[in-house]
Amino acid sequence: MNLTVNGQAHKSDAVTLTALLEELGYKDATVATARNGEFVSATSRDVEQVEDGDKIEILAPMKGG
Amino acid sequence: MNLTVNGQAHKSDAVTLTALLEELGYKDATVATARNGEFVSATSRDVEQVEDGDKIEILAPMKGG
Amino acid sequence: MNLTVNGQAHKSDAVTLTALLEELGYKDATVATARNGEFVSATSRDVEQVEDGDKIEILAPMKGG
Amino acid sequence: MNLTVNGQAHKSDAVTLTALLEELGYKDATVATARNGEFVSATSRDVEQVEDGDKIEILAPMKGG
Amino acid sequence: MNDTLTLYDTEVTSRFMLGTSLYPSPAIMVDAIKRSACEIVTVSLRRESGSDLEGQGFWEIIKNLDLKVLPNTAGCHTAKEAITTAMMAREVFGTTWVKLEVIGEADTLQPDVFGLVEAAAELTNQGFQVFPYTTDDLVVAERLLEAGCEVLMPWGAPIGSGRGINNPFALRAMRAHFPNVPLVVDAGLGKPSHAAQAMEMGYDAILLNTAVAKAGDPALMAESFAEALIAGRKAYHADPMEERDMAEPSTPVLGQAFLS
Amino acid sequence: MNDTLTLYDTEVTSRFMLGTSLYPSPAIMVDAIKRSACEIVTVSLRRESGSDLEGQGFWEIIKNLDLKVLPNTAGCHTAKEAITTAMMAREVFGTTWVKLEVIGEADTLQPDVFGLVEAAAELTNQGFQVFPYTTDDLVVAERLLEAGCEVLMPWGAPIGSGRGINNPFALRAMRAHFPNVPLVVDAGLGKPSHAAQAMEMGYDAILLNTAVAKAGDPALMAESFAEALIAGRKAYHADPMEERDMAEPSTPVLGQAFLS
Amino acid sequence: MNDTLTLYDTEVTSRFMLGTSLYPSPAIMVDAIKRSACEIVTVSLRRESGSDLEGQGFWEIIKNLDLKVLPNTAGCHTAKEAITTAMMAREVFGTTWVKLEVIGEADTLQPDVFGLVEAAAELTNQGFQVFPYTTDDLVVAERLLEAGCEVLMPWGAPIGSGRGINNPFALRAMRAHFPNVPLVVDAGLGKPSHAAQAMEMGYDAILLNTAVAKAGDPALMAESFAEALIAGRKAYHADPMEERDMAEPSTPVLGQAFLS
Amino acid sequence: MNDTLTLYDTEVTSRFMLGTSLYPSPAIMVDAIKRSACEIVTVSLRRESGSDLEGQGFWEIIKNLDLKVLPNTAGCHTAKEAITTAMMAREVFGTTWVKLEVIGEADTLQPDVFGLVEAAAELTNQGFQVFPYTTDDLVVAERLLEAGCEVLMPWGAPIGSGRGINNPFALRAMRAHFPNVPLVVDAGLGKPSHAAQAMEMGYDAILLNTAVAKAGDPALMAESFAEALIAGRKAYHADPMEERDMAEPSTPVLGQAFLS
Repeated sequence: MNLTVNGQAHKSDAVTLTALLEELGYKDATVATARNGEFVSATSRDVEQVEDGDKIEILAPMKGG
Repeated sequence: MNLTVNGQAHKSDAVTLTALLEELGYKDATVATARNGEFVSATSRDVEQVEDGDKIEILAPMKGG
Repeated sequence: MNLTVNGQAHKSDAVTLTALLEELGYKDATVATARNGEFVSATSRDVEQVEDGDKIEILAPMKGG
Repeated sequence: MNLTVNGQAHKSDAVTLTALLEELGYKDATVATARNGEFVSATSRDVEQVEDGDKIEILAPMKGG
Repeated sequence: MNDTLTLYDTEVTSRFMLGTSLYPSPAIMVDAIKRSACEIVTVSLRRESGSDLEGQGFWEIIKNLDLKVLPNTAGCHTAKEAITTAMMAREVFGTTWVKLEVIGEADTLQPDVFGLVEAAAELTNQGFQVFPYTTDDLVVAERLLEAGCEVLMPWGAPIGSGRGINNPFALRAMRAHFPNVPLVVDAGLGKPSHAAQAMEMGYDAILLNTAVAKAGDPALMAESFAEALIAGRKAYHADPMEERDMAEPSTPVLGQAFLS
Repeated sequence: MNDTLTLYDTEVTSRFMLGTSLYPSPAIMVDAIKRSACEIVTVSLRRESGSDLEGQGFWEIIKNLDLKVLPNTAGCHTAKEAITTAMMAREVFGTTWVKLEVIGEADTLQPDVFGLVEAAAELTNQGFQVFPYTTDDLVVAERLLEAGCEVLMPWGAPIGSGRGINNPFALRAMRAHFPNVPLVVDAGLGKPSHAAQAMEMGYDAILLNTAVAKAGDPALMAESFAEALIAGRKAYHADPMEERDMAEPSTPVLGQAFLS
Repeated sequence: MNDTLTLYDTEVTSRFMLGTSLYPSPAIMVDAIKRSACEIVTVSLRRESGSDLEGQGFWEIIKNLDLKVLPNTAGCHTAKEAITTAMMAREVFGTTWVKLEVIGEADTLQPDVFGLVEAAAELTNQGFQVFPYTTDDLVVAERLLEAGCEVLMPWGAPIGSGRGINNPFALRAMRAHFPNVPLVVDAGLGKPSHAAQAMEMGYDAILLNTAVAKAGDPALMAESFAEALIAGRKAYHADPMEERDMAEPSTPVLGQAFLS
Repeated sequence: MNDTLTLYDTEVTSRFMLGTSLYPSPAIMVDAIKRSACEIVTVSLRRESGSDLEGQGFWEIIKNLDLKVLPNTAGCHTAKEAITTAMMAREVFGTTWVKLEVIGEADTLQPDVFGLVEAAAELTNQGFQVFPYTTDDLVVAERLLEAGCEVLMPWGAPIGSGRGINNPFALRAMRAHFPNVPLVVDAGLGKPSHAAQAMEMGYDAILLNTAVAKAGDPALMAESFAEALIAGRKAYHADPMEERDMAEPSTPVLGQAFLS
């Protein structure tokens, strides 16, 4: 399955967002997620299916002005 | 029939806008008309019915910045 | 003897500046003096003669910007 | 005789300013002259002696703001 | 130097648009307009009243001047009012031009940019050529262009304030951002030096009224603005020197005499 | 409107005095001077050199223009140097006029007001008609008048900086303080709008050089300044409106339609 | 003097909001934040990357400061992007506050006021407390209030430009127009005197980042801004004198000696 | 940070000098002085009068504050008057310090730079330490230094006008020209932001009176000025960012999410 994760091509077999985060090493990280431009809350990640061609954003706290 | 013409109360029996203009002495004047906030073109005044309670605006060229 | 003291006409028989100050009640005051536009130091007041027509200035500390 | 003419060293045998100007090719030029910082008028140049060590300025009209 | 300005399909030589309001008398207005050499005057629509038919007389005077008229929608506070007014103006004045004003705030008479964009789009659809009175907001300007406007008229300062260009930085940014759109400084200029400044900044034209009409001598002031505009335009073409912090002698240093 | 300016015993129509330095070529200088319509040009004295006699050629060009020349004492740093230079200039240029510069500081080329007043007094005694390049200092100005000057030329900004009027407050105070003395803004103006502003403030004339000579097109810039000056002068006579903080509608509120 | 500021339901004592970006190092950032004595810092969301988990480390540092965080939507160009970003931020940062930025133009980073109003309304509906980064446009401000905003954050100048308040007239008008809405000058301030000026004008708070982070000594500059803000606020309460054109002696004229 | 200022042989920590005139009451004056934390107050000499001996009471109050006093020569219009006044002040106040004012013009209360230089030289010869109230004229400044002054006090604007720094360009030039001379902005400041600006420009201290004394709450305003001064000084040390014309994002662009 071909995904775009944070703008980078990424091959994955993860079925859910939770699985994808685990695969990427972000299991315990403070991150927020979006799938194809729509916010996916932390509580929905277990049930949010990941599909071929998805664009996933995984965002973390960062400096800002 | 009670009208409001240019913000003033006005009693009239004019059936059309053309008749109203004539009644007011604006028959040959260069004016534009609106009825209840909607523009009424010169060519429609003959057929545009005037009804009780109508708000009629009769506007003329004036100085402007 | 007619003097001008701080811009006011003043009749006096004081022979010295010291005497004049005493006469005016400024004996113990913190003041500086000038006679006819020239500074007269405190130590010179005993010997500084006062003459008819003299213009005497007796100045005290005052608010300033 | 060693002169400084317009800031340049210049050897000359000219006795007067008039002679010096002629020597320099400025005979008919519109110029004003100064010798050692003092203005020498055109009418005085025939009689103004030039001496060893003199600083001569020969100025012409020039653009200015 | 051929330096005409094209506003929609109309080519003008004068870059001065003048209002027709606030003059001490119609005669002074006419004199001011003539001496301004302007080719475009702004007019409005107001309620005709009584038996004197003031508007008819005004219109005769304007028609006799044989200039382009640019009707405004002054006083309108909603897109709908402005659109209706524009349609009435088109019929009366016989022009598709409209100076679109949708006023949003009473103290500053600033544009309501929301109503402005809405009305501009609708009027363009209905065949108008819209001259929008707008702010110095670049995003609003983009929206107006998308709505079909081919001219933009940002304010210099509040209408009638005579303050000149309140935010030169913003107007410079606008000029840089839209190099090919005719930009007109509309409102707020008070003195001819303000007009010259606008033209030096590369603005294409000026629209004003109060500064001329309320001057002690309106006709002379009209002439003054006209000349200052032309001067400022020439300066723009002549490519002014850059400002410097330090002085630099104009008279040559070379050849300086030693006279001390 | 008869609006001539009298400088000492000379009446001029143009209020523009133009420098003759820094132009790309003599031909461009002549063109700029002509298009400026100025009646007074500034010149200087520099060392004649070599066989080309550059100064003689320059002088022929200037004489052919048939204008008033105002020789300066640019580059002089002491009263004595300035006085000697002035005497040399009087002989060469055949005029008692002198633009008196006594420079006090290299970065700003600001006047040395002490040397200036001293030189002005001496030159006046020797029959000169002194045009002092001065600051906006009112006390210095008083001293210059006491020294016999009948014209004052305060700077707008450092020579050649093109910054415009650095301290409008001070120049306004000077105008108010000396209502009857011809006042010329000399130095620092960069754009025609600056010149218009000076004239609107009631200044009598402008002297500049760099802003014209260093423009991309000097002749066009000269024309632009000339027109801006005239415009500014007319505005001064036309009595501009007062600035306001709040907006005021130009189009009448009375008779506003109700269309919502 | 009890002079706290209420932003939505939160009362703060410090009127300084500080950004967390652009510092030479995290340690310097922490030092600057501490010395600013601010109670609110702005943060953003960016892509987490690689194995270093930079964002996690940053977040630990911020959490340890125990301050209110105000997440921004920097870099968003549409209402939709900003809304999604805000929702992600709410979850991550555990706050309903959001500094709403919808950027409309790249050179000035000015707000897109259309997208801004749209996003503000939607986010308010979804329970956010919106701090909108906006322009000085009064009509836009009205719309933002109608959309549910209880704070407005007009820009002083383009983000990161350090120019100070580009249009004091407009910001003064905004203060006068909304006497009871908390108004924060956000963006464009470069020096503590700019912050003092904003507070003297009656603004309620300041938000900035670049001017502190890019100073030679960010921590010292943070302290300086903090003090200038407090000074400006006190000046506002102390009711400053009016400006005058003419001088007026401070030392008494009465009792002046006659010594000549 | 040790950042004391040395004025002649005296080292001070506070960079604020405060006048003692124009307060609503002596008690308010004392309060304002205390909250200003200033170490130097200005005073004058005036005619003692009548039996109330007002001056004696004033002097008791000032002495009790245990501060450095800086007597002025306010109201003197000639060097001679100023010199005599200075000698009287030295005796009464027991200090060789004198704030030298030689006033040249009534509307602006500007210095007479000629009398100023003359009096400064004479007073220095007589052992005074002169603090000259001067203009922004660099040549005058040079003369004052040659006359023996080791401090310069240029005006910001006319005394009591509260306008702030009328000509920042000139004051910047003065700072650059005299990097090692203590420079004090004396007169014309109206708001704490003006004081912060002066300190940011690198000025060493501020002297004022009216802006504090005529504020609605003089003591609070004194405190505000004191803090703004300190803030401005810190900003100077912290090396402010440069102004930019274009915007630059503070929040990182790198890692920006794609959410549309």
